Amino acid sequence: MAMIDSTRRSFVTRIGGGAGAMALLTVVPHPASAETIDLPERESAILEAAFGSSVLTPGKISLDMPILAETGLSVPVTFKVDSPMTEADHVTRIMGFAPGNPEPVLADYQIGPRAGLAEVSTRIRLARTGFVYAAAKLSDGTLWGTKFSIIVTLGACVEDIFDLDWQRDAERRAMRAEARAAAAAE
Amino acid sequence: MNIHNVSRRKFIVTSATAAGGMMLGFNLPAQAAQMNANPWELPTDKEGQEVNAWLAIDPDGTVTIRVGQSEMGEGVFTSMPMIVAEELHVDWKMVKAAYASGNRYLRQKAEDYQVAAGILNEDHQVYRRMGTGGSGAVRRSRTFLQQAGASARERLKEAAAQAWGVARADVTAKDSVLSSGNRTGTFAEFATAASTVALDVEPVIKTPDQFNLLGASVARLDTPLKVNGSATYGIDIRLPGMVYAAVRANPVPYGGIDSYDADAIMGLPGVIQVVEIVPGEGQDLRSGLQPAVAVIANSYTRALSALDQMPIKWSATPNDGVNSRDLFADANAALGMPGAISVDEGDTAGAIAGATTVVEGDYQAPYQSHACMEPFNCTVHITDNRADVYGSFQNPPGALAVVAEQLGMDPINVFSHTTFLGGGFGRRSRNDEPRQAAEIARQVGRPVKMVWTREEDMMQNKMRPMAVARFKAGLGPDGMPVGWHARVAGHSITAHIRPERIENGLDNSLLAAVRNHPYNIPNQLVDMHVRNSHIPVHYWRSVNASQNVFMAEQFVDEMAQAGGHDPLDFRLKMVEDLEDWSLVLNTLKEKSGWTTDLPPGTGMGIGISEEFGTVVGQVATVTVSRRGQLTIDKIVAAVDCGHLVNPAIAEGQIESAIVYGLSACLAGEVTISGGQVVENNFDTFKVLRINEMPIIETHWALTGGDKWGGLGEPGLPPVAAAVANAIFYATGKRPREMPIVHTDLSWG
Amino acid sequence: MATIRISIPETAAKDEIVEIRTLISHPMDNGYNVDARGQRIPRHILHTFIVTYNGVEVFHANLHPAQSTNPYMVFHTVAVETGTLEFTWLDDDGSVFSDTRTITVQ
Amino acid sequence: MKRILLGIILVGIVGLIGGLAWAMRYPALDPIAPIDASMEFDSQVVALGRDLAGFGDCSVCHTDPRQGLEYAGGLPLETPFGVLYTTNITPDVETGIGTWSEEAFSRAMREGVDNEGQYLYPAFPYDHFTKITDEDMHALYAYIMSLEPINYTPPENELGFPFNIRLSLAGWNLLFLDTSRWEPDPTQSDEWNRGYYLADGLGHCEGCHTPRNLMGAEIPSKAYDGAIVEGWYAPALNDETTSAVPWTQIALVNYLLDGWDVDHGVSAGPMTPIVNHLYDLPEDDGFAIAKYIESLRPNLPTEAATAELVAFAAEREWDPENPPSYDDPGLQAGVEAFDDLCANCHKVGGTTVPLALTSTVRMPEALNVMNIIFDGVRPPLGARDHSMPEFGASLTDENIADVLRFVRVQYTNLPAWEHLEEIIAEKRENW
Amino acid sequence: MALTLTVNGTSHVVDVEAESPLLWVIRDTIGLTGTKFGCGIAKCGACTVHIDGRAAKSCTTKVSAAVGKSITTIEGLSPDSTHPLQVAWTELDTPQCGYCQSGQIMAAAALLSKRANPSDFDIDTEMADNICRCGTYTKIRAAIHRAAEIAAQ
Repeated sequence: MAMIDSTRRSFVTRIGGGAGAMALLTVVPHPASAETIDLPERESAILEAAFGSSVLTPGKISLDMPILAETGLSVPVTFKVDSPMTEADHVTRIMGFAPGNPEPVLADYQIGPRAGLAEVSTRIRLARTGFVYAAAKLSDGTLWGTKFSIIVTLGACVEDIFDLDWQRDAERRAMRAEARAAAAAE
Repeated sequence: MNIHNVSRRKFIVTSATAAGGMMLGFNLPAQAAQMNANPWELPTDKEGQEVNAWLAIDPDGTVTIRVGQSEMGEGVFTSMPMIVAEELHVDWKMVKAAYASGNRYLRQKAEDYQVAAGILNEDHQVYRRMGTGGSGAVRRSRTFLQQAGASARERLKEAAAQAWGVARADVTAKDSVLSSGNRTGTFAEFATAASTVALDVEPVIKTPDQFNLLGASVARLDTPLKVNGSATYGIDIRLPGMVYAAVRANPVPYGGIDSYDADAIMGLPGVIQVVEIVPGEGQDLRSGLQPAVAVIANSYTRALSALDQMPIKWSATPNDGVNSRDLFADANAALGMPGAISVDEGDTAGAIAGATTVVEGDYQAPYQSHACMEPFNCTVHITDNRADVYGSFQNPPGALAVVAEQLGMDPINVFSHTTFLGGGFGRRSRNDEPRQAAEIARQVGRPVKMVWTREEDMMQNKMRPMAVARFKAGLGPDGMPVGWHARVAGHSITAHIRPERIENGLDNSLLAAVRNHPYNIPNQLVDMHVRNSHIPVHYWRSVNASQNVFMAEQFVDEMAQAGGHDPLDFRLKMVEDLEDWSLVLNTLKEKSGWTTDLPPGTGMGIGISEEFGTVVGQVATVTVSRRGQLTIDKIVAAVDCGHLVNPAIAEGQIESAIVYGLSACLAGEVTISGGQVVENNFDTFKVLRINEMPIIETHWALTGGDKWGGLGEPGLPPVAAAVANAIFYATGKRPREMPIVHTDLSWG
Repeated sequence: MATIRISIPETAAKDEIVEIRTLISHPMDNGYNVDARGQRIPRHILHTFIVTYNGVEVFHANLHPAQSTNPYMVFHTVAVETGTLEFTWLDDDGSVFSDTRTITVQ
Repeated sequence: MKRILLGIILVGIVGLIGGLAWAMRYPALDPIAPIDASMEFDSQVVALGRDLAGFGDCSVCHTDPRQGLEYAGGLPLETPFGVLYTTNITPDVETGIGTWSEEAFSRAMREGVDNEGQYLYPAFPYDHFTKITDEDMHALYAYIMSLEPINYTPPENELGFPFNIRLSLAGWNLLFLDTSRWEPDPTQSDEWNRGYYLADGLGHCEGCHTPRNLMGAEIPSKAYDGAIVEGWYAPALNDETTSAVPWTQIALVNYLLDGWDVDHGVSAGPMTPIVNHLYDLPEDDGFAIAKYIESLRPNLPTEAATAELVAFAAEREWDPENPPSYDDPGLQAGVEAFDDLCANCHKVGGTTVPLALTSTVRMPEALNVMNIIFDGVRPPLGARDHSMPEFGASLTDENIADVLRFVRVQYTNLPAWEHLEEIIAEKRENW
Repeated sequence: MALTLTVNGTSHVVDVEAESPLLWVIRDTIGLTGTKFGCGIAKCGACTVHIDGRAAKSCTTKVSAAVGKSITTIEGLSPDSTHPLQVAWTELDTPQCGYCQSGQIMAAAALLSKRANPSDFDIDTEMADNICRCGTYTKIRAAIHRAAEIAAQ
């Protein structure tokens, strides 16, 4: 592996010569440069219904999960919220979303001060490569969120293998339909 | 079955290279190896200066270009670097290649210049696409590979411009030399500066008319390693302290193990331990771990002979009674029932009911095996919190993910090392085997190389699905179709891998080349049934089109005959509004000397289809003796893939697909009996051999423009139809079933 | 009967935060799988998981089709007093699975 | 081979005495100017000539595969009294027969005398070619004369005294050459007669399948009894045959044209070039030859006897689930050698012909099975997926002897083969 | 037990069972991985080596049968790929995936030693044991003809 210089956007990686020893990599969840975490329409509607609003401030909640999964059938994930979990200041609800799944919601946990630690781990199914979102509602009513990009390899080529052929077919059928309509009009 | 013949009644065979068509001359000297025998390692021992993730420049000017796709014969270790080199303006002789790293693909997002140039977006991984399939290497990577070359070139020019105090526009880059006025410099000199210089605007990539390297048949970079046995394949990996594993699973796929007697073989020479592989609780079978047992020894032959001697009792499975005959009967029964509708244009039933002539035809195709020459294998080496996996991967990130999942490790600490592949054909994009190797390595605690016997490779293969089809068409008074109904019942890959994408029974990929045929027929109805069995299925070269075109294009011939048309003109008439299909058909007509007026026992047949953006038509010339001996004399192919990166490699892919297709339509098949595969080695699984090889001519009929079609697979589907249609003209008999050996072709 | 496995410390210090790990065997058919005929296998999952600590609800999870087969859950609670925790899963088909564990707080 | 040596010596002496008187009988014939065959002969005649040359397998002997120069000769023929090299019969003026008139060609074919009146050795089967009709002879001449002339002089024959004196062959012809013309048998069908003509004339099947007397000539009373030729055993085609299932016309057509039959196995050795020629020739002629050959064996076994042998074959075929085992250590060694190598394909469920049905295993001589183990079987044109790799370099002589003994016992109830060690040693020596 | 094998001119003492297939002794014990495993029943030709100059399928050859004989593998055909077949193979870019090519070249070398100027028919029948799933047969035929030309010069 050749020496790699830092480039602005990509992560800093310092790799020794060849495929040999690797310096520990720091993997920072995707830096949410935006002011808010915006979910796709389907998911934000559910969030609105559950939390009363879909405006999420980035921060406080983190998603710990692998950045790669093969089938996506059993992906370990941990939702963690930075909260003292006291009577006065605690997490009331944590939700997870996967826009790439047939159904949006991944998880929905109601906890309170009795939990002592706002951290829940489980295993979920993910249908395709894309973003996973997590949202937390605190006792003070504030909403926090994060998102994480994960690659699902198996089936990655399932959806796009015939894309060009279906598109070409659609163009042909549309062209023929037009021609037939025009012919009928005369 | 006999193929190719030197005889009075046949065409006189010209010796030497019988490949005609536009084959550019080869005047290139034999090359030294242009990559490391271990293709994942650097080709040179020097620390090249990386200009971007795709290329690094050594002090001596050597440019190492990274290749994202797997080299399994389709020549990506030459065609991908050519694309980068085209824009880089590097001296081609200075180009070497090495695989892109699967681990780095994971950790690094798209580079700035790709995002700035609008080629990739910031959520794409740095190497964008490391799976190899769908004949997508060139067409899906071309843009970002060109951008990688162009942006590097412009950065080199900018570095020189800044050093020489001139405008970048006054600097030219050609054959690794930068020059402005009388000043010159090499790429190597400015590589370091170029890696950090910033450009305000990224260069625009070339259009095909500006290419000068692309389109040339340069010699393959990997050939020198493949003629002296030095190229490393997965099966060749040797690590210090490595042990070997011979594995066997229940011959009935996904069946369990009742019992095995490890003590009976522990004393055999070299045997270290016996490992049982148990799928995790609830581990969905699609994720691949099947119950299996492996013997670990200090050499493969010792592991295998111990495994052969170990008493193993497989448990009964609910599928022990499954056999091909019943599966076909079940699928054929489905043809009588309406299926999930994929295409419904106009009033097909009405059109057929009112037609002058009605034509019907049923067809059938069996499971088919990949039978790559290199049996399955994988090597996994686990150290404290790192794992290295070596193998012939068609989907390196997949292999990496599977090993990480199985070992419960963070993928960041798993490194995949892709070797040369002894054939992939779609089979190696499934990663069940690396998962099995990882599980063995986890239990063994030492680097272990798992190798499957040919029997295991065939019996545990993920097959090309079986399928049956029924066609029905109505012809008008002019003998042209007014209504076309196609119904396919078969084993669905999507239902096996991604069931959630099947909505009310519809899997469009099962209808490839049936739902998207280009014939201009006013009323069309295409529907399908999913008929899966316990036999796992996966992508096979050209996927479902490999059987669908055999069926659909024979039916097009049946319509032509019923309508009193010449089959080629019949097709031309139905695609006269399509430039590419018309060009391919007319090229075929001219180059093959098409005629249906031939003495009995000799016939010409046509088959044409479009897949992955490429149109391929073929005319087969066959001879059948009175007693039914079939000889394939010649296949003429006409191809429109828009543009060519390396014509010689492209022609090799068309010829390769034709041979692979002939193997699958003449005598090769996979039958199921007692729930297990019957043909488990090359004595019963028939493949085309050199003495059965017809003459093959490939002619390019390129329509250019923005068409970039794939080449690895589209050449396969038409051959079965062309041969079957030729047999009809030679004998009057229509082989409705693959393989053709099942049909008695005797005549006269 | 679904097998249930729960790991929870038997004893804990007062107000110590303890980690609880639970696993219950269940196919969790998400309603998007298909049978050999390509027909959807109807949804059949455990939709709710409730944990009470001496009668007080300390953890409430609404499970969705995205939950993997054999639902596995790790969460925490404060060991406020000696007592029994009751773990209850509610199935789409109306059946209820539950188990209890006791914890002694010094 | 020893008996033939003795015979030739005897003939030599007789020939010498009579030869002188006969010498004047064959004058030299005047050479002709080189002819342009395409002008001289009608293309149909040339095509017929090519077919007939196919039936006669002329190119098999008149081509040295090492050179690959078709019809240019140079193929060494091992005979007990030295090595004969086949002649160059391309129409090359200098080294071939470019200057031979049709009369000279016809005389050589019918009476074994070359253009200069010299006697040719009976390794050239003129005793059969004499039966060719004039029309066919003309067509053959037309075809040979339209070949590509190749300037190549085959090596000199290496014959010791007295066999290098061609005159001695006058006596041989006196005793054994019957130049009467071929007559159809009125009691038989046209198809049978066509087969008889092709097999007895051009095909010269008896050349291999009929034992020869001390003087090296075919013994009429033992026609088609089977004989050893060039290290192979040409099996009996008459009632002496040992094949398990009777050779019907269809079975013979499959074997003669495609090189394999489901009840008898694949052709190998010297027979393969012959079936490859027949593969290309008009199928009707193939059917005719098969009809004639079938008639050579009038007394067929009862259906019950055949069924019993077929059942025996099924029962004896190697079953991977429970392989055979023998107490005799030699045979058991054969079982192991067979298991490692042959049982991969020759097994229940395999695609090969059950071994107990194959002619080679049931023959009185082990030569053919041994040769097949050494050299494998090259796929005939008519059965391209029927081939067997060569195992000569993979097995020791002892392994091969073990396998041969085991195969004979396992797949037949026939007497054991003798002197295996000698024939293997001889084969190994000049392999 | 200890056996001595002569491979590509150098002798190796190997401690293997007498009935081990020669293929795996060459690959795993001696470490020459150019000879490939394809089927294990002598039906695909990928394991073809030379034993005393004759082509042999090393997957079904007992190592004991090769003791005392001269074994040649693809690595030993020529020190620097200068054998006419290797030159012709490279010139025509014959390999695609390349896995079967060692066996193809070794079988072709045995053919050329028997027939200096093989016809298409000779090549077809002699090389019918060697399977190529990429279907490079046309190039293989052309390369053998080319190699015969080079050898004749």
